[in-house]
Amino acid sequence: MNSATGKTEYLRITDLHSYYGESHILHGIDMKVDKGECVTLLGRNGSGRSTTLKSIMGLVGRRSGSIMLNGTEIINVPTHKIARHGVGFCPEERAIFSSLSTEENLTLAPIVASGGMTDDEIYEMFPNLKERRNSPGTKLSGGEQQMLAMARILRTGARLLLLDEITEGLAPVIVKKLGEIITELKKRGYTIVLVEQNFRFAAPLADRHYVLEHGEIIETISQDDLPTKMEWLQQTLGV
Amino acid sequence: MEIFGIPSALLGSQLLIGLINGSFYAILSLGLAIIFGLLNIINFSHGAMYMLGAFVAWIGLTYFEVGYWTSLLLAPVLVGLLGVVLERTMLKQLYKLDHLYGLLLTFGLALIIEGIFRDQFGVSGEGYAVPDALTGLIPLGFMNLPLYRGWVVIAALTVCFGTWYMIEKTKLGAYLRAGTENPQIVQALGINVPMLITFTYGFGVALAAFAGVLAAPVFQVNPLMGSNLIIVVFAVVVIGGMGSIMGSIVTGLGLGLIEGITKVIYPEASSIVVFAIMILVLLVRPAGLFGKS
Amino acid sequence: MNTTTNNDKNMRLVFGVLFLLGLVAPFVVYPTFLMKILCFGLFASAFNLLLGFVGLLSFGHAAFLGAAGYVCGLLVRDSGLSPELGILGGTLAAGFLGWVFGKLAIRRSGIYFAMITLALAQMVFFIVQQAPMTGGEDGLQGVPRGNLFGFIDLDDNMSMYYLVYAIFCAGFFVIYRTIHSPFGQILKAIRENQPRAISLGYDVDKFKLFAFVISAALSGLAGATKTLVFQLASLSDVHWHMSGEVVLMTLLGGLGTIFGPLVGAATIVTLQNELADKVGSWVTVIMGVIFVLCVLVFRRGIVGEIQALIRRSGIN
Amino acid sequence: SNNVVKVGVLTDMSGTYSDLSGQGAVVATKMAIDDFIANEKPNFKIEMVQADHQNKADIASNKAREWFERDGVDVATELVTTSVALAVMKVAKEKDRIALVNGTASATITNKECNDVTIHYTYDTYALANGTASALTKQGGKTWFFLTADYAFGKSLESEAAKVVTANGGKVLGSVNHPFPGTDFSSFLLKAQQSGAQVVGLANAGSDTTNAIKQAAEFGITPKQTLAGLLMFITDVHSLGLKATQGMYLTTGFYWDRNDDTRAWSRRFFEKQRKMPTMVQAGQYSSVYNYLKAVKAVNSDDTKKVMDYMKKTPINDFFAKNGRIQANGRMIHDMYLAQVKKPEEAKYPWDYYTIKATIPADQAFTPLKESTCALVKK
Amino acid sequence: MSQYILETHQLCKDFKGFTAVSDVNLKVRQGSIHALIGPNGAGKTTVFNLITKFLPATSGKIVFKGDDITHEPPAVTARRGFIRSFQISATFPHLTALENVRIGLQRKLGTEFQFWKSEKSLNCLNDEAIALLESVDLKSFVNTVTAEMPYGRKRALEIATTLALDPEMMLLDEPTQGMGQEDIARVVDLIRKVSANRTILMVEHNLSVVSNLCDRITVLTRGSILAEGTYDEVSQNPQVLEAYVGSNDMADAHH
Ligand SMILES: Nc1ncnc2c1ncn2[C@@H]1O[C@H](COP(=O)(O)OP(=O)(O)OP(=O)(O)O)[C@@H](O)[C@H]1O
Ligand SMILES: Nc1ncnc2c1ncn2[C@@H]1O[C@H](COP(=O)(O)OP(=O)(O)OP(=O)(O)O)[C@@H](O)[C@H]1O
Ligand SMILES: [Mg+2]
Ligand SMILES: [Mg+2]
Repeated sequence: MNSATGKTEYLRITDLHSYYGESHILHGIDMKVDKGECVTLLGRNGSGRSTTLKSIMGLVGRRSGSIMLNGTEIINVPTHKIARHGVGFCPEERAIFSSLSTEENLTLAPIVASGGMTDDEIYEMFPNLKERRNSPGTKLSGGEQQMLAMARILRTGARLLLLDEITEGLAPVIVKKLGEIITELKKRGYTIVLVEQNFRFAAPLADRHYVLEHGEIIETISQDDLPTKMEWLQQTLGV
Repeated sequence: MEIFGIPSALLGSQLLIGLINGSFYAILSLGLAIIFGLLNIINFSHGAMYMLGAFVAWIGLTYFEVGYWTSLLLAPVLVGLLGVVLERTMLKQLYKLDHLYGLLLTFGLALIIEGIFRDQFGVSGEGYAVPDALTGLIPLGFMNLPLYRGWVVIAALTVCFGTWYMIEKTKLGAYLRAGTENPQIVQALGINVPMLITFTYGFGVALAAFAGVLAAPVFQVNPLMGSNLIIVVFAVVVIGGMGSIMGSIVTGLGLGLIEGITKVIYPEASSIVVFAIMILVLLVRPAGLFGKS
Repeated sequence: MNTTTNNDKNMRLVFGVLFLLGLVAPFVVYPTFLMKILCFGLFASAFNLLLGFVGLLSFGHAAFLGAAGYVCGLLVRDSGLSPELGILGGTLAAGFLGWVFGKLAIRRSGIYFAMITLALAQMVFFIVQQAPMTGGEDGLQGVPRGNLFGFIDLDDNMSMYYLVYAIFCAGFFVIYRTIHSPFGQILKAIRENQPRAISLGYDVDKFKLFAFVISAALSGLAGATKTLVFQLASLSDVHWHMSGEVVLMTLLGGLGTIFGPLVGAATIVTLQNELADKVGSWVTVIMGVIFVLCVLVFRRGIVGEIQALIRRSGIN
Repeated sequence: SNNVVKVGVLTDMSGTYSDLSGQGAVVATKMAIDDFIANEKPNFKIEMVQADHQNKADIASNKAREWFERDGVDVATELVTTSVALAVMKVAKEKDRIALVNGTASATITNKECNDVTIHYTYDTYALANGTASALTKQGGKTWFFLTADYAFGKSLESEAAKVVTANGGKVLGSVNHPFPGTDFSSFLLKAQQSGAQVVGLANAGSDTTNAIKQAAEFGITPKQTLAGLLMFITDVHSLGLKATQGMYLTTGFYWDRNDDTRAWSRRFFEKQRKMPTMVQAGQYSSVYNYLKAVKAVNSDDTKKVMDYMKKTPINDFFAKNGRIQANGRMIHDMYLAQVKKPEEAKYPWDYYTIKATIPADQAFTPLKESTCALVKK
Repeated sequence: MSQYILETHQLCKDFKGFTAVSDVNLKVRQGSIHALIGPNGAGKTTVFNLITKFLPATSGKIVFKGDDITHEPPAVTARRGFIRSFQISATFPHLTALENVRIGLQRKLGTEFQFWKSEKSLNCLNDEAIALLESVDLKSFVNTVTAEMPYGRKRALEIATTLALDPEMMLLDEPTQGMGQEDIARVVDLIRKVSANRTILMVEHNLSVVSNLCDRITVLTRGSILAEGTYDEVSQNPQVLEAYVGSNDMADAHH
């Protein structure tokens, strides 16, 4: 994936500033993700990683700068159209809908492009969901809800996945499983931006790491450089 | 035979009439509940929209020879479109603010709409005849039910349960329910939530207009016909549980019945029995009978 | 620190000028009209204490205005009490009614609070309409103004005006004081962050209830006084439209500002009075338009906008 | 005063009563003033001011005070709705000006609450209830059931009508109080139906009456039982249509199509207002015209002089036949019992009534000796 | 009286069928600094809400200094000297720092219902308030409107306001969340300073803070207690390592 040739740029963010009401959270983010790559956003609590993902989706109060998605500028595009451009977002809080059954939750998001996983494939990947198909979404366990949140964006044919802390609060077995899933997705050519606390989980999956602090990218570390930067990372993030 | 010292025939007929009035409450409160669910707005202009529905039917018949059955479709569509325009131009700006502002804006709109109609049509009201196909009485033994009233119940129940079905069992309904919980994420999944909101408001007021057309042959078509009703309908929505679809239908019908009984036992109190119930319910179940937390 | 003392000085100046204006006003403007403005100004200020400073929207404040008016009217007309006792009685009655409303509604917030107060007010309307001694829809007519303290003849419009003015100033002072008192500090804290206020050991419901009672009693003071001014109490004072009107006054003048409600009340009363001769049936439409404009473009209200203007020019 | 007579029309321009009074009353007043100037060539100027009291007694009282104190208005007129009329009467008394009450029905104005500056001109509850009830009972409508608006006005209509019914040998089988304002009357109508009474008396007004009539037709109550509107105006009939109202009895002080005089005046009114006048609007014209005549006759707008003149001068014009103002301020004149035509009987627009009987002035209104007014010497 | 200032017995909380807290028996020793840790969603904030009565418990009992306070209104519990902070900073945004602290101090004046008094009567509290602000290094912010203060400073202000009540026991929900390194150090010092004569129960994700400050640690997962002990004991517990850290070294969870 990292070969110098044949790379197509899929997402490019330039000088992104974001605000919640009065407070200025992101102070000029620049980053670039190629097609089929997996990158992570690292940083302390509150450093602005989730906000970066939300900014891409247009879920912050106000934003400026440029976000190019597969050659299209989306900085002023409304959220639902961004999703229709093929971006799948798995939010930190999972956001499973309690008034919808598991199945309704799963099929809620409209198909935005062909090539998404079929329901069978999904149920194969997450057998728990099949079992609990008819129970209300929020009656699922935390882990199951996380799977559901992942699954519902895999169905839609989105090619860029924004995953926020998907391993949070999950039992190690499930974390391991998610790791396998992401590897599989990478194989299928999905582009992934991963926000993770769990560095051990993220490190082997990512092609590149962006380190955020106070809403700015303070370091970019490619997978190859990781061993040499380990100590610095440990110092700044405590990982 | 007597129940509570009331002849059962009288009681039966009063209950039936209560059910008929309850049908109006049900459609109106259903519209309010849907709007409240997704927009978090107490639509104070709901009564005005009900009135508009009746007036569209009357104007249609008087000036354009549009009959009852056409109006039954046309009026909700036209009033729904007005709702869409109002939502797009005004309500839209208020979502980020306190709910209070939505209530105040729609209150102002109600004053404007009712004021204009009052100026144009006066207050005596206009007569609207029962459509020919629905004139006549059905002898029920204990009473003679006007055919039209029977039709009102059937039409209202059909619309209410149709709406309930749409919301509980269809994809669009799933969007609406999800949108009520977390509109941002629904939008992030690729659904046009602003449009959904506009649609919801339009649909909610279209329901009010539908009730208005149903009411036209029964009550005088009068610019103020909605403004007295609306307060009672608010009470119905609050009792049922704000935003609860089933709650507003069931409560609407139920309160119609209770009002009917009150009219037999102590008619003077029939206009406030709803408020008394509302206070009791809120003391015991703050979220209303069917409300969530 | 410096700015606050400056502010204090400015404030005192504003108060002083307004106070003098109020003293000379009846020589220029028609006194009954002024009295009406003062009554509604007090009513709206009392309402604003609740909405603007505690964040509670009551949609039933007409009940306090109206009930106090009826109680005062009955005391003066039928029980032959002196006007000051009538006003006192009306105020106390409204305060008590406020306590009852508050007990029932205070634990709910937002829309629910508004709806419960509305429902309770409808009950009051019903009672007033039905009760044998209120005169039903004819209203309570022919309330004598009587002699204040037994020797000041209130049938003289000027003496009546100065009584109303004194009552208004006292009521207004109570509101101003309440906002700027230890109690007002806690109210502010509750409005800003209710859970935090609870966690600091303040019994939030009690504070809200207390504020509600003060607001109700002052609304009652306004209503009782109004009854004496016009020598009548009528159903329209208890009708829910009146509850809507007071919201409009407050909103138009400036929610949460100290002078806003007074300005709003003056504007609305003037409009009603002036429009009454000119536009006929368009009065309600114009009220509606004002409502809509206030909500859409003019959210800070007249006084709020002026304050913002001053602040902006002060910075430049 | 200072050679100007100012007439203030205080009415409901936008509320419940705006159809029966409202703009039409203003138009009628203007006509009265213009006609008076044209016919009588007075040596004083006449001005008119108008205001909408929005059915709020405090607005009305405030306006009246302002008019009397500041603007030099000599007479406040129209004054529809009881609370407004009572409030303005009191102000007028205090300021020694005249109140000409037209729109209001309540009989308390010339009884308990009467004063010497007020004239109650067009009609009152007694006249309406009395006229309709006695005529119907005499015609054989012996059993009655009342549908009564649950407030003082409705109750006084009912009690006055009931008195007449029993006095004429009829019987009241029952009554039901409905909330005011109401929208659905079917429950109450069913009770009326079950009572089996020959006549259902509607002791209510405005939209309550119209809704009740409409629903009575729907439930098949009419034409089996007869409806009697105790307070109905031609505007109500107009808005309901003849189909719903046919056969109803009502009492009115004026019908436009009664004779050539009424027709002539009403057509002129119609030109301006596009509606035929109600009795209130016609009475408004008549009252203002006669007031101005009195001012001319005594050559002063002094309240006492004008009132004295008016009380001793009989009134006969297109509106009032055998008119006379009694000591209690009650203007008595002939009233008419009308029956609403069947749709097929109506030949032209507004052809609504057949006048069944004329109720002579001295029978139409409360006999003076029964008046509880303090001005009446017993 | 037992050595425990706060005890819960079989504390449970259901949210419509979802059990957020189940059978928690928490014991907090008088004078200790006690930490509550666990993965996100383990129920820590919910436990806080339960013991401060912001949420009613589904079942179970809460005992503070020997008194059963399970059914007491929250404000009453607070007046027992049992004060909490919030996960998201909880200040009064449009009041100045001084006024914020004064809201806390005002209670002991007993004038909180006196609407006829001037607010100037509160000025006697200013010196004490300023002293408190100084103690948390906020002297330069005395007249700043809170909304304009940086995030870390708001947390410090919150602690100052809590201290104004001189509480016997403080509950801190993630006091260092969203803070920079130096802010964290400052808050740790502050907590240590104020812990004299007080009991502190805190929720904290930052294990370096926990290891540094706390005497005892309770680990919560999925609503129930997994382990309890000193930092060393807990960090040796394989179950804790698996559930909370996801690796076999507690240090991995340090920030
Ligand atoms: N809705 C919001 N309104 C205001 N401020 C917010 C909002 N959401 C986040 N913030 C603030 O934005 C900053 C960045 O938050 P963000 O959620 O992006 O952090 P993060 O790096 O994802 O950290 P974590 O998820 O671990 O808390 C934080 O200081 C946070 O307080
Ligand atoms: N009001 C509520 N209604 C329904 N579920 C709730 C409610 N409050 C909390 N929960 C659920 O209870 C669980 C515990 O939440 P809690 O906030 O106590 O977690 P926490 O341990 O404080 O986590 P974090 O470290 O993320 O703050 C979560 O799954 C949460 O979704
Ligand atoms: Mg995050
Ligand atoms: Mg938490």
